[in-house]
Amino acid sequence: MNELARIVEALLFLSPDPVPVEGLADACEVSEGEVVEALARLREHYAEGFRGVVLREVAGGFTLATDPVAERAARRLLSRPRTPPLTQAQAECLAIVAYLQPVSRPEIARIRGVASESAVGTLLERGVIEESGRSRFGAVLYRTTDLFEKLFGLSGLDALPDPAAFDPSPEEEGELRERLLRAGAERAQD
Amino acid sequence: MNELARIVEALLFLSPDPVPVEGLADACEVSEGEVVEALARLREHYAEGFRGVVLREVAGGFTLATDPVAERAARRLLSRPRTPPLTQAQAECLAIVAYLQPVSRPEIARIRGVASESAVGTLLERGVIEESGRSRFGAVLYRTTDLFEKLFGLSGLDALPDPAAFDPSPEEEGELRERLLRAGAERAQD
Amino acid sequence: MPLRSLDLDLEVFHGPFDLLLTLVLREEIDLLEVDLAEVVLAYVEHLEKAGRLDLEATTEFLVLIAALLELKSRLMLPVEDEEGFDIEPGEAADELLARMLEYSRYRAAADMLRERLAGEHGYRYRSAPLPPQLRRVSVEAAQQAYDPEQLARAVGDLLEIPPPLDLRHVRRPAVSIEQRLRHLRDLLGRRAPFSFDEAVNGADRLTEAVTLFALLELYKAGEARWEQEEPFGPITVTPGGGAQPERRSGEHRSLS
Repeated sequence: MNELARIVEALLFLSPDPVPVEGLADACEVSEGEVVEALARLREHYAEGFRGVVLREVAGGFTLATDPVAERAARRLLSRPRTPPLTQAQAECLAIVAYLQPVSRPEIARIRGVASESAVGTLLERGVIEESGRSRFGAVLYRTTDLFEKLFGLSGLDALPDPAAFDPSPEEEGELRERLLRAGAERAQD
Repeated sequence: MNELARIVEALLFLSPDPVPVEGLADACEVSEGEVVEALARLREHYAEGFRGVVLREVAGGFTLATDPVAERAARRLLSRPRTPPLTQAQAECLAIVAYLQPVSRPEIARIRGVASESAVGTLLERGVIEESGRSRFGAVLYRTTDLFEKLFGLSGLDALPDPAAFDPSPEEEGELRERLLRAGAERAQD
Repeated sequence: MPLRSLDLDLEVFHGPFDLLLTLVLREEIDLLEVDLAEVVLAYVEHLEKAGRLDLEATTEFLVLIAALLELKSRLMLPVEDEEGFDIEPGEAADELLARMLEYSRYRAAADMLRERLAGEHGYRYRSAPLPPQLRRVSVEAAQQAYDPEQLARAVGDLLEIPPPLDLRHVRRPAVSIEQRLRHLRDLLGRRAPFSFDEAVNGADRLTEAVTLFALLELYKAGEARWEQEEPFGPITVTPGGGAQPERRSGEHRSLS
């Protein structure tokens, strides 16, 4: 490991947040190209599956994190509880915010078909979404935070998969439509 | 590196304080002898002079720390003052402190016509103003700091620009402090 | 008032409002059988009990109830096309389908996020305080980031004394409630029944509005009754049974 790689390693170790390449280049007084090269060397050292600590690219920067191999022992040592998984309602609200941000709560409710204040409140409390101004009708708008990207291991919002991939197949859609039309026709006969 | 060494590495990475061998053995659910062996393996990896992070035995425990090689870059990355644009409230509070120092918070509030806790708090936190004793009435007094002069590119307080160029009613009589207080009292009446 | 605490007790559905549209979208409840007016009444009652208006929750309710109303009104239109309706038979189904598809997209995205979070679970980030020597902001590393003129300008703003408010354009209203109350009582005493048009007889809109307000006051006090056969039709005013002339002098003080 050359000196620059050592310095970059130390910076990632110290910094509480992921550091973007520009930030590292600035701090080390070298070019971004040199930082990218140093990161490549570091990546060799921190190849997943060999070490207890891994190099990750999340929330628009680089950071070190522990490998899941240590999860059980880490919980015993730090006696910090697991972060609870998301409920279905929370996950739906988060998905809508992630894809449509900035988005208001009434809009979330419109899509989900249920009022969503409790789920949105929990997401705010857990710091994965935050307020982001107001719509022209005065409703608070929400967006995701860096913590969201960090917790979900996303290098950035553009790392989210295309939502069209989640749409039902044309066959499924046709079937659903068929069912709805049948239901409508039955009603008309009553 | 075997799995136990990986886990020990992860634990030392996460823990903000040195961890004694017993603590590590407990968390990993292995004997202390096994932990000592794992630490020996880790020490090979973290031999001083080769990495940005080193393994240290301090205060009855083991810990990871950065190598001094990164000191300068770390200072540049992490000790850098935060300088987001000032809000109007912050600019007003800072201007009052800069031109009238030392000045108390109640006086700042009287001049601005609104309570100014949050803005003054932010300025304190960013290190551009600091406490400077107490007034005769016991209120904390504030003055600007060296960092303030540096961030505003001022060679000293006497290099502050003359507010006369922005004075809306230059014909008014009185000292700056007196006039600011008078204007504040007028505003407060609305 | 949180929407989730709105409990409904309808003929076809008992439970929180939250659940209603979900069940409708999942076709577990027939929207045609849901009395939406009941839902609105329950909400208004709830608002009244709460005593304050949570704008966000109310907007949410309006959005949801509007969606339900729209869906229901479409479902209620006859499927066999009659003249005057240019809505295709399948349109209600299309509307519902579009909503269900949009929702299913985000439900699938939600599953993806949950899986992703579960997969990330073992990764932990370090959150240790900085070593003491790095905690202090270093003055040497600081570079100019602000324009000192900003401070002088802020002082200039603070020296500004606001001009006194110009109130000349605010006139005292030429029509007072007292005046219109007197006028109506006079008519009630002399010419009842009379029509509202007679009472305002060619006066301007402000006078009309204040007269209507005065009439409401008289109605509330039981001094007058009024009838309107059809929307926008003539309003006939008759004396009410509960006139209490002895209270006249003081009862409307709060309006002056």
